[in-house]
Amino acid sequence: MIIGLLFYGIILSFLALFVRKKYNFLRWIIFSFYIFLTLFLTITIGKDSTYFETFNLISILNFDLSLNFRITPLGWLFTLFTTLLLFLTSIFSIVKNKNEDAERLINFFWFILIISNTGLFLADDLFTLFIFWELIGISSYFVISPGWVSSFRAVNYYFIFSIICSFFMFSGIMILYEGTGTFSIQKNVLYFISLFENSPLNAIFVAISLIIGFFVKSALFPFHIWPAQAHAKAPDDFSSVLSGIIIKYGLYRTILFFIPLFLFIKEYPVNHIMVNNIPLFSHILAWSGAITSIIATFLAIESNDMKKLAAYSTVANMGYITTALFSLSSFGIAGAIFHTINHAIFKTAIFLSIAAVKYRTHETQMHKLGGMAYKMPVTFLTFLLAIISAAGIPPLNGYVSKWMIYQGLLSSKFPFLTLAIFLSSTGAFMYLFRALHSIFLGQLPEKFDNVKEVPFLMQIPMYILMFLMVSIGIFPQFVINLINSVLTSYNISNINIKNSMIFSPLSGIDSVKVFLAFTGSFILAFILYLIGKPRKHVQPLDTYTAGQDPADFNLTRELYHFAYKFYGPFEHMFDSFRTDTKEFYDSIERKINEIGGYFRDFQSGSIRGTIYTFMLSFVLIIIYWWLL
Amino acid sequence: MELYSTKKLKDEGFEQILNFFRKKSLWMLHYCTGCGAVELPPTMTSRWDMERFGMGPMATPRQADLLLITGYLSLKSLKRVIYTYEQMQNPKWVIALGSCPINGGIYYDSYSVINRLALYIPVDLSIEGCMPRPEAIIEGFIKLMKQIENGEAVGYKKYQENYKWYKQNQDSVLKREFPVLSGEEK
Amino acid sequence: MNYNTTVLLIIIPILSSFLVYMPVGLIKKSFKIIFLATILFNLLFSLKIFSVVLKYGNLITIIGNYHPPFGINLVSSFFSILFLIALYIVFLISAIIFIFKNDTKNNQQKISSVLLLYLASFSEIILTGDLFNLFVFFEIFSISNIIIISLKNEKFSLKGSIKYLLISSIGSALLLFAIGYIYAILGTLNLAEIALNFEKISFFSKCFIIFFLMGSILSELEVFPFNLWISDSYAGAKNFVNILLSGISCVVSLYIFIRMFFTIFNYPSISLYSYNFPLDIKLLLLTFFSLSIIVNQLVALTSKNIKRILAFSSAATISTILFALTSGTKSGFSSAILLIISTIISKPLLFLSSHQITKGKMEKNLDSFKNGINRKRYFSILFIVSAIFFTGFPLTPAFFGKLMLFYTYASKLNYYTYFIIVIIFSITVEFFYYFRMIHKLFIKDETERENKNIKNNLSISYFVSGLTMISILIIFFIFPNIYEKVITKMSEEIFNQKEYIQTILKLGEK
Amino acid sequence: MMNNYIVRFLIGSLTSIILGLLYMGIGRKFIARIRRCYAGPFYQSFIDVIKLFSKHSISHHWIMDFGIMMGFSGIIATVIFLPIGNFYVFPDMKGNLIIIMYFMTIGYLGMAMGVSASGNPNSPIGIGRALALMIGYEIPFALAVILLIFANGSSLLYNIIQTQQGSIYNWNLLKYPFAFIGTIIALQGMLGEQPFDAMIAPAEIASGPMVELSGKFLGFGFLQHASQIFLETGIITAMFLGGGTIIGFFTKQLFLYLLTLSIASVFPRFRFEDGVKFFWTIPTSFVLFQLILFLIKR
Repeated sequence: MIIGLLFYGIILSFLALFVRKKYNFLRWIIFSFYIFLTLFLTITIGKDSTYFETFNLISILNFDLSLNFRITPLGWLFTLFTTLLLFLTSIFSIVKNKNEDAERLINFFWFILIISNTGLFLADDLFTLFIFWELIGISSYFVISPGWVSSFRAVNYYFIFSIICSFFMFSGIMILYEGTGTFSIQKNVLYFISLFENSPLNAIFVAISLIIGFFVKSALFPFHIWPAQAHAKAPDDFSSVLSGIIIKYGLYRTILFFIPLFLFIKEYPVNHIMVNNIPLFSHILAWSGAITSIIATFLAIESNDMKKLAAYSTVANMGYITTALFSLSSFGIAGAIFHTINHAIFKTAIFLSIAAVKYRTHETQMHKLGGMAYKMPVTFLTFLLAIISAAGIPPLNGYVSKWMIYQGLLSSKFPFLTLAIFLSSTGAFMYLFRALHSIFLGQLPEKFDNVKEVPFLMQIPMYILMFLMVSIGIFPQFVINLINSVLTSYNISNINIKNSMIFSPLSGIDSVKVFLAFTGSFILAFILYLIGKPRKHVQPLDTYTAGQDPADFNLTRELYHFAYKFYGPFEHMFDSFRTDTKEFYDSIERKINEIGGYFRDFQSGSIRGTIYTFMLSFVLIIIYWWLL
Repeated sequence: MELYSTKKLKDEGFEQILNFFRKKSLWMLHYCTGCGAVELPPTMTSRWDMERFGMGPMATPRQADLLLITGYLSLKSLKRVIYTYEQMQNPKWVIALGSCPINGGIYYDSYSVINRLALYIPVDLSIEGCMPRPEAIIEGFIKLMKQIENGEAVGYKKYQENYKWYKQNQDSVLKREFPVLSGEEK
Repeated sequence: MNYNTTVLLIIIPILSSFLVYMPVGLIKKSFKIIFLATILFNLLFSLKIFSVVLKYGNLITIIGNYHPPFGINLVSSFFSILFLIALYIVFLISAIIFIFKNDTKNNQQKISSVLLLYLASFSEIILTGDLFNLFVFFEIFSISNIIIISLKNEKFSLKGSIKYLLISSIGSALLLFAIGYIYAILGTLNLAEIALNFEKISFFSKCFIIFFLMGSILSELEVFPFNLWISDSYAGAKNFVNILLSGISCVVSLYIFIRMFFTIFNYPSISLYSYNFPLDIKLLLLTFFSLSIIVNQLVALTSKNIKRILAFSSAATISTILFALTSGTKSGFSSAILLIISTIISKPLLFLSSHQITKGKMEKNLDSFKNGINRKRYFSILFIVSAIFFTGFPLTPAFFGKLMLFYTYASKLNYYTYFIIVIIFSITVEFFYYFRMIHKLFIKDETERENKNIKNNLSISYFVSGLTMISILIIFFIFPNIYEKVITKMSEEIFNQKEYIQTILKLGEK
Repeated sequence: MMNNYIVRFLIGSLTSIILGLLYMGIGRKFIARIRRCYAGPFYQSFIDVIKLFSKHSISHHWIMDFGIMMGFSGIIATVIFLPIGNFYVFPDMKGNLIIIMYFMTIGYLGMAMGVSASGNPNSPIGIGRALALMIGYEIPFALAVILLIFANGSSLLYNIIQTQQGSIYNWNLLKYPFAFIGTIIALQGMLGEQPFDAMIAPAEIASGPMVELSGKFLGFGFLQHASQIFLETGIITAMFLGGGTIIGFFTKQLFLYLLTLSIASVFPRFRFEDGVKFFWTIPTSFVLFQLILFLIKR
């Protein structure tokens, strides 16, 4: 049935390609209908992991290659929330792409991306996993820059990184295949664990080949620059998919492989170096997550483009998730998975509201915007709720997962990791408020006076996302039960939860009571507000300017909006140790071009030159044989 | 029976009670216009300490109740004073120090100083002395507090009721009929 | 079992190439028909031979009743006949393009005779069982190559063809030298005979023979130090010549390499050992070919001219095929065959479609690809599909080739596995510049004013040939099990040298 | 069950407001005494608040009203989670430290949003400074919180108080003196007192965030600051001074507040990035030193 779904998707994608430009909303309706179909099927299939399906392709020599799928609790959970968010973004993009120039191309490759998304999560063997992994790499290349010169350079970083990591993974798979003889994930994972005993060299090679993929795809420390490039330049609605979903693939694969491995080592630490009873390697990974989150937070504080800011905040959140995941406590892993879901939800909300603002104002520089809240209330509310849950403030959903991450880290005694996470989450509050202020509050520039709210169809996903954020924030037990089923599949101890009251070794929270406390105090504040005398509305420019009437020194509302170097002095603190990793990668690229250029000129040399080289190289081979 | 009509009660009934609190915490806008400003620091600090009466300097007109015009007022600063006065919130009061705001004082015949402040903004109390000493200023504050308590200091209501008259006076002084520099359109 | 009529495959083309050249009136008008007739004959006849081979296994053609160890005889085994059929199809397509492209009126007659010679030479090379016969037709093959390249008589094509002339002459000199040496030692020129007692000769002469034989073919195989002629000849050659060059010349030289290494030297179990000069031939070849892969990919990355990019990318793929062959295992061999199949079916289409896309433009560099999707929609779709097929989109032959390649080198962790890094580098660079070209197609070129006067007359020949090639591609994509049985059969045949010698020589004694 | 929650909720919030204003009044008299003058009666801030609620006020947008209300309610919601002496509102969540630290940010976010909707550039400058300072003083405070959570294995303030009962010797103040010093300096930043009041600098940015707050909005600002004083001093008394009975708890709170005021009245103002540098070096090293001592000992 999954194969049918994927096949049907391919047919639909070609069908959508032939819809004429005039009715392009029809194309996008087919698109969102298909995602709805996948969503509907994932819900109806449910979590019975006995569902197995295969579709054999070819058997050369002793390879019998076939696409086979199985519903694992983890895969099912990831498919559910990714398809739900893709469905919401697709509703948003029906209207947005009405007069987008290359939208026929975006639609086609986005279709393939969705097919490979479901395929990747439900894949049962490494061969299918790799096929869909490479399909995602190729199709996201064309969606990020569908023939736009501006985003061409940006997409190169992403594309080269993902190709390198997918082929390193390929070599890792081959070594595992040599050992087990089949591609199925369960057998290979067990073999991978046993590999550390009998042939450590192989094991390390496979581990490295998988880890590179994880580092690249979830933008950890050395590779933390590509999201800022790719998300900032991608088409707006796709950047919400990019940072909500596509950045999670590396994480999914690592959970498959490394969590069972590290848990096994944790139980039987035969000859492994253990640092406060977790393997050293997972400790290093946890620290790489922490470092990434700190760096990404400080980069986000400095960025002035709103999409870059959101991209860096995604990198920071991926940092939290990695740290929590590799602290290997049950709360840590559950918190990491829950935070992946929450992060996907509120990040999609942030990016959709940014896309709405860009749809109306065609401007991404924050200091040129301002005062959008007065004109676009619904977008403002989504952005506000998304900011509150991104900063981890209680009534909404970001808080519950952050709280679980803290319980996980603190209960397994990681003082400095908790401090690093705390530093970056406070920093998160800084740049999130900067975005809220410079885009939505402050002064509305004159040129945006006639900005209207986005059409209703674009508001539907915003309402649903708001509802999701609030409901998961207040009643997290539904999502936690799903996560518990994932934990049992990796036989980690479950989180004991009694209808919205989560108990952890350190303390318990009841998010319903937290919400009640907040509403109660809000009612108290409202009563106090009514006691005071009624207030009077005033023009935006009627503010205290030390007695000088703004109109006198022709002060426009745009000049009056403070947003350009919001944390200027704060940024100067880090001037001494500011390294530009983007510069590093550009220098590598220049070096390669230089060498290539040298050989190219060498090729088109004179005729006499060719003969000399021919003879010389022939002699060289013989000398080389002599030395060998 | 009108005592129990809530609207009346709300207007007058509470006002007496609230006036008591307004009296006890008068916040002064720290806006020095003339030569009298130098008298204010001693009244604020430990020698005469006006904080005993719950009075303190406030940075913005939004937060302040009391506007002090300390000395002569030139046309340019009159424009700023009016703009600041309108930014302050009711109930608000104005105290004029020295003789210049009353009749122009020694600058009565200067081209740039206004002779009578009361024409432009309602003055609740003016304190005598070519820059009154801190004791006189505090004496003035206490007098103002008494007026507030028994509801006489209603300058802000006068300003609201015959705003047209005030506006006309202000325009007569501030609005420029003929362009000052030739060629500059009005 | 002997089957004497295969020699017709060679004689007919030679005969018709002289016939076509006659300045007689009748032929002047109908030379096209003769030209196409011979090609069709060859194709159909080779299909018939293929059916016979399937029934009886290897077929030997005795010429002049001189039994195998003496005289010239043709061996048509399963492996060689299939190669021949594939090359005939590519040749037919490029011939259709050549014939129905009606611009060079006058010397079409002369060119078709050269092409027929070209056809005869490469069919003989593939079928021959005799070393000297191989040398003779290898000479004819490179000469006809040179003539085709220099057709456009522009600066680049002349320069390229002269370079190619010089290099291939040195190469054939080396080959002649090696043949003389072998004849001196072994006294025979028959491939099977040489293979039989190649083990017995001394270590030094073995190395001598290997180096000189390899030296001659390397320039054809476009391995780095020897492929300096590519950049000018590909850039200067006509479009259908490029198809021929990329489709047939590389594959023929690959065939010679395989035939030599696997049947004559019996490569995997070659025993090259002596006390003071231990020669690990595998490591030597691996380092050599990986260097050539890296350099070819880098030059392809940095060059601007479309034809040059495609030329160097095909050079890099051939070095990857050689890289796979040197592993000497069955899976390495099957990955090489898969990559050869993907080169044969997608490379000609790449050249054809890129030529059509950049038809209107003056210089043929990357920017001329701009806005391709709107100008030439049909050919840009062809280009995209063939590029994706060539770089290894999942479930395409190239993808399975790469899969087997990784399996051969990555499965057992010995010091050969570090060469995998080279492969990953080459795949990344290849993906990069192919996708850069595809991306250029979609870029909207505002500057280009819509001049309506370019008559994009969609010449039927290009349309038809493009259609045939794309349909072959699609068939290979949808039914992967076509080449499944082929590969297994081929690898069995290549890997048992005994059976090859048995069929030829035993026939001789009986 | 529901109504005793409401009753406890009202008790908790009203005590925090009233006592907060009381501490402010006493604080003002204390500073006046330092400056050798007699500030108004101790109930002066009650009068100020009532006067403010009696004045008319202006607002630029409904977001400004919503923001100010949200700010105030955030702080009140946090106080509910603070165990005052042995009184607590929710039986099963007696002062969860991590909830308190995150709920405080609602107060900041609400005030910041309301104030930045006012359109006056001074207020976002003030808020920017406040947030930058926040990242400064959160580090030593978080370190102290981590230390205490490690020390008594539970992040509930109630349990931390239980461990400090009995004589004065087992107060955390004496067990972890350096952590206490670091937290006191962090408290200085949390309350926005003199060395770190770059955000309300009246001379530079016209009282920063409060520039456009008139009438009842300024009243909300006052109440928020009052309950913030009550909250922060309450947390630190619970953490270090073993919050004893109700009266003992209030006296310790007052003592802490007066301690910060005495520091405040003698110090000029830090530039806010120097403030952040200061926070990241001196108090953090104190608490870090204590943490390392604790880790070595354990």
